[in-house]
Amino acid sequence: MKLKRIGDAREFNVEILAREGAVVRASIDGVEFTAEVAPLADGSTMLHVGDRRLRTFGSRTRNAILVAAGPASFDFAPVEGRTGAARHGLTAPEVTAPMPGKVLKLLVAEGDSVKAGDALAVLEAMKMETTLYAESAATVKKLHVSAGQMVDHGAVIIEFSPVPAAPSANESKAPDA
Amino acid sequence: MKLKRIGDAREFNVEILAREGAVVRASIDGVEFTAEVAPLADGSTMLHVGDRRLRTFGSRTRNAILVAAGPASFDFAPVEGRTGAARHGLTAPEVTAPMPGKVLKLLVAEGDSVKAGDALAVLEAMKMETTLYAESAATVKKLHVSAGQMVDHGAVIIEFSPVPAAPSANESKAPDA
Amino acid sequence: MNSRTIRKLLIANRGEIALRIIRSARVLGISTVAVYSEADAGAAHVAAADDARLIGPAEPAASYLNIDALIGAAQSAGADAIHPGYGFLSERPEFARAVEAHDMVFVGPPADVMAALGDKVSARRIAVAAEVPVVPGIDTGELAAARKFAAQAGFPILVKAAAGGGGRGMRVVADAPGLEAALEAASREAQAAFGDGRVFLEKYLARPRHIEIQILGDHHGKVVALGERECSIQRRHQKIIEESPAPGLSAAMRDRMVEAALKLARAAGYRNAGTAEFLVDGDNFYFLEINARLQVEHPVTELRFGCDLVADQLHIAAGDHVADPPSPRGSAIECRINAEDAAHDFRPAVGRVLKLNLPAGPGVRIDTHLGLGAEVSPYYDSLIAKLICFGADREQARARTVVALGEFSLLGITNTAAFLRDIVASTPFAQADLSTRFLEENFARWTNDEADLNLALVAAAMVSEGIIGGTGLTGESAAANGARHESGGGARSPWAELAGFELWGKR
Amino acid sequence: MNSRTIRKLLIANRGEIALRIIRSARVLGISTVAVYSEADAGAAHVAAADDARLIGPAEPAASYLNIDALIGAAQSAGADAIHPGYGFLSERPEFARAVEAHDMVFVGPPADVMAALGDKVSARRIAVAAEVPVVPGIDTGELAAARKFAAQAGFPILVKAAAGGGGRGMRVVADAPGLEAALEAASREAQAAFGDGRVFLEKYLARPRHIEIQILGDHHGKVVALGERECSIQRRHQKIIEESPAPGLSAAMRDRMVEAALKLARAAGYRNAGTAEFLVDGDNFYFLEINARLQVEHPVTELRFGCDLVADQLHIAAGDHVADPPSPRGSAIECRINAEDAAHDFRPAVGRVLKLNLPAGPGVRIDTHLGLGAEVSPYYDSLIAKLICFGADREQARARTVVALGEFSLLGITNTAAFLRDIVASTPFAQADLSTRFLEENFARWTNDEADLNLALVAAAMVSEGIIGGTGLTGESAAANGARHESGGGARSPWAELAGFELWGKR
Repeated sequence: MKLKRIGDAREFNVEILAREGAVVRASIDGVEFTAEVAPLADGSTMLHVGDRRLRTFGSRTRNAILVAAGPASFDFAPVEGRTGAARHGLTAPEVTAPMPGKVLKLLVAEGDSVKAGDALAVLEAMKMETTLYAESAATVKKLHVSAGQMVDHGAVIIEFSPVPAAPSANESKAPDA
Repeated sequence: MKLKRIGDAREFNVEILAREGAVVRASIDGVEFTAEVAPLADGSTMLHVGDRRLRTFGSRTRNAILVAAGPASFDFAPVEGRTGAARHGLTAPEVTAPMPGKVLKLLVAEGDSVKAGDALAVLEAMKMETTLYAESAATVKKLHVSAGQMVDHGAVIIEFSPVPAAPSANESKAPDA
Repeated sequence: MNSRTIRKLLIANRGEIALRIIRSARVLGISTVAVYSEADAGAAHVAAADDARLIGPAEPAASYLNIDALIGAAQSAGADAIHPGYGFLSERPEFARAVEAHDMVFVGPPADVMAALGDKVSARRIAVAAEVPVVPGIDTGELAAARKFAAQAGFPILVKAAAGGGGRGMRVVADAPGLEAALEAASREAQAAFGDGRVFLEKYLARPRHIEIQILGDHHGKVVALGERECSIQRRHQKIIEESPAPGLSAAMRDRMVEAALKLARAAGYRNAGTAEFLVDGDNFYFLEINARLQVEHPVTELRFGCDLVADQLHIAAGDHVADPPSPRGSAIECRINAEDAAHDFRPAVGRVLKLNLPAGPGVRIDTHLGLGAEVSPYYDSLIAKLICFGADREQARARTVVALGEFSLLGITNTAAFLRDIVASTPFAQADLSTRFLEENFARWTNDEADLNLALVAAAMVSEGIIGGTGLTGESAAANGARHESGGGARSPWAELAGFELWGKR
Repeated sequence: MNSRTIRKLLIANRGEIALRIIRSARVLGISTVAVYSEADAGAAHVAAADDARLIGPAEPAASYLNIDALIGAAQSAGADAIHPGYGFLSERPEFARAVEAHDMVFVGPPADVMAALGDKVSARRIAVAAEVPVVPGIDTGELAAARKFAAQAGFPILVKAAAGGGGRGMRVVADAPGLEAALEAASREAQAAFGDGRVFLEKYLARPRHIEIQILGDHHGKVVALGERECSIQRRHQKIIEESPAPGLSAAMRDRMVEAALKLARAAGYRNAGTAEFLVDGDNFYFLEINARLQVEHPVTELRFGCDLVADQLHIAAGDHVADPPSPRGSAIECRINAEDAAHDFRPAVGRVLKLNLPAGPGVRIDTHLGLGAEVSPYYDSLIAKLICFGADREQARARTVVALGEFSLLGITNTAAFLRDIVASTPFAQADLSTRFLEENFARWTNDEADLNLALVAAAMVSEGIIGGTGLTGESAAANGARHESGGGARSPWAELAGFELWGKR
């Protein structure tokens, strides 16, 4: 299966190759790992991979596979069919909410042309503002939300018209924030 | 329903009379109580009865209803049909293990006559010894366990012959233990 | 002021600080009243108090910032005092006034003193009058004045909210073109967070340390100091690691800062617990502000002094004399564990606690409202736990912190525990090479260790295959999570569905 | 002895003490190896260590008392030191000898010193030789001699195991007819618990206090004392509440006891951590025994002195010089929470942790191996958690203990938390009217408060009706418990089924 961490684009090809009792062989991008698995009373698992032996919790949610390996917390998303566009059967790019929060401002209107780096919208979550910027030139086809609205993680905020030089949009923090 | 605490003979007649939203009316031995019930995130319940407002956990197990009300822990057993004798469809009295543990010694043999206060068996649990005594005169019909054997809570240890002056047996600690 | 007995205390806050205040009040035999928004009906502080009152919907403005609702709850519960905690209404003079107007004790400074000191602009003026050095700056965020000051002082310039705290409504401006936008954003953020959009400007010091002095003042004119706290490890002006004593701070420098803090407090007629914050630059220190409330990081002082600052606050509020502080001992370090994804630009995280392993052991204290099923919603602060470790010396406190953070494990809410562990375990931290730029200089591009990532990827694949975490070897099944979701009671936030646990099919 | 570096430590124990030792070792940068029986595969200490080794079946004789298995595990893991904890093999000279014979460091006193002091009969002789007062008694449990002594000294008489500790193999004999049976029962219990059936007799003091002195001795002949612990609250000679300082103990008396403890330790060539136990009767004190190991109640000393006794043990074992102890501060109280039904003659309880709420807050430390799913089996000690509270004075420590015990809640294992709370909250305890007969005098017929019982009965009926705890309002359903039971991994004890969670139909 292909996994990515929610929040960045790096993809990992992870496969379980074999399992014999408490020993699981797996590969990450073709490199083999041997994992020893021991269940603990609290429902976690002692997982021994390489020089790491960590209490590991794991669970599936609708959007992700959550893993806590010792103090480190990870949310992974399966790559195929998990992007907003693919989910809706569209090829047009969208801007989706990178986190749940409140739409503070929409800085563009339907029909607007935007260029790379243009601010598109401002979200607020936990009292901190995050600005969404256009990654490339595009035309705003539809605003799916209005200012003041609460949105889920992954909710489509702005949909762009398909243009030949397919633009995409990505979030980043305001430079001075 | 009739409940008793495991470990003593006092019986309580507890009934849920009505439930309206978060308010439950119940009676204990005919005395009415009003309980306010508020669920907490961890699966416990804030239970407000009289002047007590306590975080309360509850669960059924095979043998009991467990309740933790703040620091107090209770194990209740429904009274009807829950005694060892009734469970086996017998009317003959038995001595059952008051706790899980190891049978250290059997002090009587099949066919023995015992009188009230006679020591019947010694159990060991968590390194402490507990002696079981006869509550009244009886004849030992069958020993269900042998010395050295581990027994569950409630396991039948000694079965008595039915006698007219129905004897019973109960556990108590050795006087000097 | 007369001595007033406190019998029943309402805690106008939520989360770890509400829980912590409830505990100290109960130890003093004071009955406690929790308040909660609809999002917090099942929260830990509600369970810990003797009584609990719903004060409104999840939005802070409608609940924890709703003065009428809080006063109403206090009156209906028969409370005779209110503790504001930190954040929310803790530094709003109008709240303190409303509490006193309704004949209850406000556990904090007098409203007028709070107004004068809590406002950073006014506090600067008091400091200048008391001949305590302040950072060069101007008292206004007006654009023309700002441009003029920036031209004189040179960039970078710091825009700060007059009513601010905790980095909200604060912006570092690198150059002239960014000034206007920064003023506007800071003002908007300040307005949203504090209901007061005023901002002012300060010269941005290049590599200062942030060191603060804890003070306690009583109704009888006595003010004492309980040592310092080093709070230089900050991200975007949010403290994330604090400690006491400040490593390498000379006794002479500490004494000068304590003297300045006491001078300020006396000049302002300060009462109850407060903190004088300073920037330290070489042998110079500059007054920054007085936080007229309990600080998030107060436990490091408690562990060193063996005291209970909330108990002290309650005693002072009841009119008791403040005692001379006990002698400090050892060293203490606090780490703030936040619901943020440190590997991805600290994106705020929400969710529900599915699994939790909290650290413990000698010298380890953890202040948290987290428990199984606890929900972190986007409505409130991202602070989910404070780990505070005591040691006979800094090295023991530091090593205990590393071990304790290694024990912390939380499934369901992405958090900063691993990031904090890496900081505290690092050589620059061990060597105490501290400044407010510590994180920029040393941890600007932190991500998880590759070995941890690989282990987690294998774990994720095993979760997907049902080997662990689901219906496999480990105890609690995905079905059980589903059941919890279905049957979870209490007020449902709009995020409940998001935080729920649907299975998606095996791939 | 040469200085020896400890790099990898095997902890030959389980439960809270294994966890606690692992934590201190990790803080010192020492790698840790846990050992576990088949019953403990999923236990907390296994998860906390860097490495873990299975040493045998659940029965202690086959695992935690199995010297060959422990030495084998240590060698295969590459350990260079072994910490025995308390109980199990901690006071067995043959274990200390085996460890040293395999070229590993034993974290404890030398085997010969342990043999001389750990044996109560021999220890009495050493004390007499060092002119430290002992309780009148005889060195043998031989029936004729016992009868003679009893006739002289008068009843009640105390029968004690020479190899004993923690009340095992101990009997109070009220009159002559009970003597023979008591000697036999004590001897049998001692044989089972310690593999040594020798017993001896002492005059039973009517109303003594039990006060002990913590000592630390290094390889260089230095011995220091870290104050006293009051351990008078006992049930059947098992300590259940301990505190430091001992309330009302005069400085002069404390100094005399410290001097006696140091004299004994020096006379015996003592090394590492140990405890000299005394009975105090008015202005007299009598030496009882030296426990040649870490005590269960060592945390009360740690909280007062701000020290880490396990770290001290490891330093001493490595050849370091013992430091002069820091000054004590405040007061600390420990409560032992046991898996016992205090309302029903302290019947041992077993089970699995279904729900758990642990206390926390300023001054609160809890040492426990309990976590969700943890199993308490009949194989091991009934101690499931130690709550240790620090206070600036005894009253604050006491009030914090009452509040913290009120926060403790555990479903699945009947336990003594409510009993302890009632003791600590009581007037006799608050007034520190202490003797080893405290419980007999004040809490002989304890049962749950009627209001708590009524609330619990209502709760039980609601569980039965599915309103709470099952599929009702609360989060985790009975179905989830069932799922956990089905999928719970690890070695299954014979009690697993007993502790499992089957639904029985609604009545």
